[in-house]
Amino acid sequence: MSDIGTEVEIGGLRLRVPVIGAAGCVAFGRELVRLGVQDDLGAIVTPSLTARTRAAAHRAVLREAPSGLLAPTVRPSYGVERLRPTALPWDHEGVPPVIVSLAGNTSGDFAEVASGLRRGSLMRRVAGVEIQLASVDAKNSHRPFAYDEFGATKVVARVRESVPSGVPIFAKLCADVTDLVEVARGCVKAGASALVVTSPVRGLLLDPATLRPVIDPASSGLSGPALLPITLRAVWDLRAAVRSGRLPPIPLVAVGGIRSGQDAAAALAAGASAVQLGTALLHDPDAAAAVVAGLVEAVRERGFDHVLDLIGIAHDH
Amino acid sequence: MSDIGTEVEIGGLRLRVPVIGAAGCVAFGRELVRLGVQDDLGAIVTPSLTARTRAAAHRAVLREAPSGLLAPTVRPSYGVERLRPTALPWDHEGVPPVIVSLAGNTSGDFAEVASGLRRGSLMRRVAGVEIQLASVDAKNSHRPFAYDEFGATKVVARVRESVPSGVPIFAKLCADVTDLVEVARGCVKAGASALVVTSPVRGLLLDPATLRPVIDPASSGLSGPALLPITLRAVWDLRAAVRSGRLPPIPLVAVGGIRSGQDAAAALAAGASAVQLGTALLHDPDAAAAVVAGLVEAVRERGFDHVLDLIGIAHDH
Amino acid sequence: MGAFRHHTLVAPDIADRARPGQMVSVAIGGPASALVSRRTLPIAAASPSGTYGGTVDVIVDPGLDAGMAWLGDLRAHDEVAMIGPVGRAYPLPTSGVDVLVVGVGASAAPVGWLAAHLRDRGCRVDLTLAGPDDRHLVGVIEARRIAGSVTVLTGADPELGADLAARVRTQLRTSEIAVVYAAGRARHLAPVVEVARPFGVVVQCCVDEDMPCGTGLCGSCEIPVRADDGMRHTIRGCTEGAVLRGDRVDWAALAEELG
Amino acid sequence: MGAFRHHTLVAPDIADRARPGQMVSVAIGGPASALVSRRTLPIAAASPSGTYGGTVDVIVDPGLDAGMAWLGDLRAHDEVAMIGPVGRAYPLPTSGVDVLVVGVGASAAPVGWLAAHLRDRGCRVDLTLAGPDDRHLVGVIEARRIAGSVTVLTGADPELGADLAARVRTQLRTSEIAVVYAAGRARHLAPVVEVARPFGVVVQCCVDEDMPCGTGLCGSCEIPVRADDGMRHTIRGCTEGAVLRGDRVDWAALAEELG
Ligand SMILES: Cc1cc2nc3c(=O)[nH]c(=O)nc-3n(C[C@H](O)[C@H](O)[C@H](O)COP(=O)(O)OP(=O)(O)OC[C@H]3O[C@@H](n4cnc5c(N)ncnc54)[C@H](O)[C@@H]3O)c2cc1C
Ligand SMILES: Cc1cc2nc3c(=O)[nH]c(=O)nc-3n(C[C@H](O)[C@H](O)[C@H](O)COP(=O)(O)OP(=O)(O)OC[C@H]3O[C@@H](n4cnc5c(N)ncnc54)[C@H](O)[C@@H]3O)c2cc1C
Ligand SMILES: Cc1cc2nc3c(=O)[nH]c(=O)nc-3n(C[C@H](O)[C@H](O)[C@H](O)COP(=O)(O)O)c2cc1C
Ligand SMILES: Cc1cc2nc3c(=O)[nH]c(=O)nc-3n(C[C@H](O)[C@H](O)[C@H](O)COP(=O)(O)O)c2cc1C
Ligand code: FES
Ligand code: FES
Repeated sequence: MSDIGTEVEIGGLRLRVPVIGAAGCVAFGRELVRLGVQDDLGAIVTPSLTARTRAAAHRAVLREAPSGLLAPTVRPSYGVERLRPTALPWDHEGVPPVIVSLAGNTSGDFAEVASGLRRGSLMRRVAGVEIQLASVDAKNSHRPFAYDEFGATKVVARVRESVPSGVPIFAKLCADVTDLVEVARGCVKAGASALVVTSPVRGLLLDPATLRPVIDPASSGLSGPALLPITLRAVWDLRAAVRSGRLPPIPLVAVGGIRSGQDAAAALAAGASAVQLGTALLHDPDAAAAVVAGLVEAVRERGFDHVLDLIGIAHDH
Repeated sequence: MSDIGTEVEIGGLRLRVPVIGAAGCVAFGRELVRLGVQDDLGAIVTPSLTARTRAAAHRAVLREAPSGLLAPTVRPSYGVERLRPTALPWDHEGVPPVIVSLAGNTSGDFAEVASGLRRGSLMRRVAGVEIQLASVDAKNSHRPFAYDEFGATKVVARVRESVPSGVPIFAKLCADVTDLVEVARGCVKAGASALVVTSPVRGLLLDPATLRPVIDPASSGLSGPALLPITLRAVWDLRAAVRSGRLPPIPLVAVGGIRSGQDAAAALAAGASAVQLGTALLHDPDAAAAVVAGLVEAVRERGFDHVLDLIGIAHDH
Repeated sequence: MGAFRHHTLVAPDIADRARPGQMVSVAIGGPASALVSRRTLPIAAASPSGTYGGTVDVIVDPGLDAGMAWLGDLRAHDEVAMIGPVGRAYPLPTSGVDVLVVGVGASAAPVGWLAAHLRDRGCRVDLTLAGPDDRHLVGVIEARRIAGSVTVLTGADPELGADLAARVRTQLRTSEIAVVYAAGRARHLAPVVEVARPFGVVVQCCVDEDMPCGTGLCGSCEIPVRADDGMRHTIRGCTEGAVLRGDRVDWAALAEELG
Repeated sequence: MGAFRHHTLVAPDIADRARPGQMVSVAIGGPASALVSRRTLPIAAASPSGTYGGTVDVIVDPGLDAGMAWLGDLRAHDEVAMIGPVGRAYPLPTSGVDVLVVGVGASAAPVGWLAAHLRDRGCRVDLTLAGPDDRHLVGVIEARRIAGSVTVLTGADPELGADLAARVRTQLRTSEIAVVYAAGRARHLAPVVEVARPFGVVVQCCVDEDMPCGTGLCGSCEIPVRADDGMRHTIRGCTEGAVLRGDRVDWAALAEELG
């Protein structure tokens, strides 16, 4: 693409470009291929899979918020029991490396989805596993696993047991917690290969006509550009914790509100090794190419020759 | 103004309309009078006062974020030691009831500011006191008091001791904590008359040219419309906690991203007794009139005759 | 044209391929917009060639929301980012049969164009345009040039759907209608499908509900359907619809999900 | 006019009262905009009466940021929400003295108008317009109609401020300048004030830095100044400036705060 290096490696997974399609915002990749934009992504994350197919309890309705989208975090999902080694939903010519997202309401659920992926030769088509820790814990008042070091740790540990050691595990955290570093530390100790921040942050909108919630308040989250400062702050905090020794070294992936090369450059400078694009792709399926180009430009402008040179530089004085 | 009642009472403070100018976004009221918009606000909150005048360590620079503003939470401030009973900064003809905001870095600081207000006959010009619990606690790794039940409780208790019992105390919380209800409960027990959510949420932006933080990452917060879903969720959670008995009954004030009558109606329906406007007034100093008019319209449309009828209705099934 | 705005957009690639029932997905707002969702609109007409190359027409109801208001405000020479044609077109009969075409509000955008195609295939077209009032109807005058008969029906929700269905029942009773083509919101389509069921007449429905991406990526436009084997599952309204056989859609479930 | 856009805005109330050095505060974007801050712009001219009533002129640099780009894109008949006149005007001499007027980039908007006022009071006006290049200069041709002499200075930051200061020093040395009027960013004004100091000549500076509200509410435009008693404190650039005596401003502190 240019004289600027763009390859990064996260927990053993090599990405041609440090830009990933976020869970739930790129389906299983077929549409990206149809739109001809698959090559601008280093990997994609699938919509979160569950142990058993979860039918639409509610339509996964999206509502517009200022510079954001409010979406239910509990959505209809594909059950791992339906996966056929010969006909994976992401088995389409041209789809980039696939990170499979897992969801559940107990650590056992997660283990079951992870084990399901080992069945047959499924794992061969899985480049990594992402754990949706925004899923709510049935055994902890339906609060997200990511709100609780203990809950998050248990889930990561169970998934780690069930997934071959060569497959990297991405623990996807929530930025809207009091002590993100504490939760992160638990995940790292339990075997996470990388940390992803942020899941949608808790949010609520009411229908202007009825003044009732449009989406169940217990599980509706805000995505989109509105999150950018929150995402950058979360990445900054985790990187700062690594630098100060409060957190063992671990690669970070920024997600939430990133839509331009400039945003991506900021995320890398704050400490991320890669970014994910969610609503940016819903708004503009060509966004990934622009993000990669802008990132390359940001590297070049500073006289660097590889995107790796940007990582963490915001912390240097 | 109309046949619809708009008066509300919060901790003994009567507001002609349930719309308040937020701390730091209406200065001390003089400009509102000059702009001729003072009558659209039931009260105003002053910029946070400190024990001693805090000069601009940094210019209180504002940066635009998507649908929001990033601002330093540590700003130049007026020291209570400079207050003269004969020449209060908010002593201007026509200024609505004044709630004085207090900031500090130890519970002693807050007590000192509160005591300072008692000097002379100052309190006679103070309709209420708001505690900026987003201030960082020097004795707790510079984390905001509002992140910690113990820290928040101590500050509220110290201020309660120093303020006459007739003066309501508004505890201003941060929505971006793991367990908002826990912190809220501490504040109520310590004597808060009302809870205000939310302070700006932690956020970070980098300068696109230098890729360095534009504002100290430890104390920069996001305000503006981007917060609306977060504010509504926080109010919802607190109201739900009151309904379920997890939190003693206490009036709530919504702040963060509110800019229209529709937003205000949603905040009341979620459980707030009043709203504060911050960036909405920076964007449009006439916003308060529109918010009141829209709120009145929302009451009328539903066949109600008082804004009180909206409070909490989103929780009814 | 009353409350709606009619835009002609230059888009040769889309115009060359578009058929009635297909849509365009449009990015809303400029770079500094607070609106994130796209809007997916039924195409009202496509002209493969024109002064500027091919064009597609869309009809916008600016009163609907801030995004539609923005679209409504577009002026000549403004540029919009557009993807299309999106989705499945109305299947057309191979022979000239009698058909009934109904459309509600701005969702009726494709019916005039569809009626012209049907007429060109030798169909006798009976057209009904419905809406809350005269200002919220698409092109009645144009419709009269195309269709054998044009009926206008106005009224408020929730009665509008039932009134429309009653009108369809009368037509099915009194004429030899082979297929019904409908375009509208789910709440207006469901009663029409219901009344057509006993007659064994298929209703091809263009289900015009929110489609935040219009590209199949977000999964927020899913419509519950029953397959031939009776199993319920969901399909994406944007890429696999918006035109669906009415008898395949689980309207009750859809209504519940739409809230 | 090169990189800048020149807008004439109908605002009778503002036009009737505005004087050179004062500003208008403009709300940015429509109801669906992601931009929250206002933009506070120096007024380039005010015509108390005109075909549509009074108008004020502003000059926009659309390359500056998304908000300015939006302002730059405004077209005839678009409406903007505007407050003004904001702030303190340039104080004018009561007698005809020799004055030097300097302006940099789009911040130089008021200098032509100011020069006309000064000329009308019998002043001999020497005008210098500076900017990074020819495309980023305001109205040189208009300026020649007003000022006795017009100098153009182009160059990149950070040298531009120093070059401008050098030019001012030469002028102060060779002419009987009673006062300097300057308009620009703090980084361009500070060196000018510095060179004028030994001459005992006051520089009246219109300090054009970010003013997110322009109404005195937010406190984000504060400028550190020294009062007569030497005490340092801050004033609000929007309502108490933007025109300030250069010798009162603590330029070093301001530069640090602007980062
Ligand atoms: C003039 C005319 C007359 C007709 N008369 C009759 C008639 O008398 N009786 C009759 O039964 N039919 C009738 N039809 C309908 C006809 O059988 C077909 O609808 C039409 O020929 C188009 O076929 P198709 O396969 O393209 O679409 P359809 O058969 O309409 O295909 C259904 C579409 O719906 C979606 N869909 C619905 N359910 C599912 C599912 N379970 N899984 C996946 N996708 C699903 C898919 O997108 C699919 O493309 C008539 C059609 C026309 C045009
Ligand atoms: C033609 C001309 C010739 C002049 N020649 C001279 C001269 O030779 N020598 C000389 O010294 N002056 C000279 N001046 C300046 C003159 O003294 C005044 O600036 C001018 O008359 C305007 O007075 P003013 O009070 O309105 O503004 P200024 O005196 O300029 O007022 C200062 C303004 O700056 C702000 N400000 C600055 N510091 C503070 C502070 N500490 N507290 C609060 N606000 C502050 C305020 O907004 C205030 O309005 C000259 C002015 C002119 C127009
Ligand atoms: C429509 C939609 C569906 C989503 N589905 C999932 C999901 O299945 N699993 C998951 O972990 N996150 C899901 N997310 C969250 C995104 O992966 C991402 O964390 C979030 O949207 C913030 O990034 P963005 O601002 O770039 O969109 C979804 C988000 C949206 C908008
Ligand atoms: C310029 C500015 C200054 C502020 N100053 C204070 C302050 O001094 N004390 C305080 O408690 N909150 C302060 N805030 C926070 C606001 O009071 C409010 O909580 C926040 O902006 C969210 O509300 P909004 O979205 O309506 O602006 C400030 C906010 C802004 C934008
Ligand atoms: S609208 Fe997003 S998948 Fe259909
Ligand atoms: S710009 Fe807000 S106070 Fe001056």
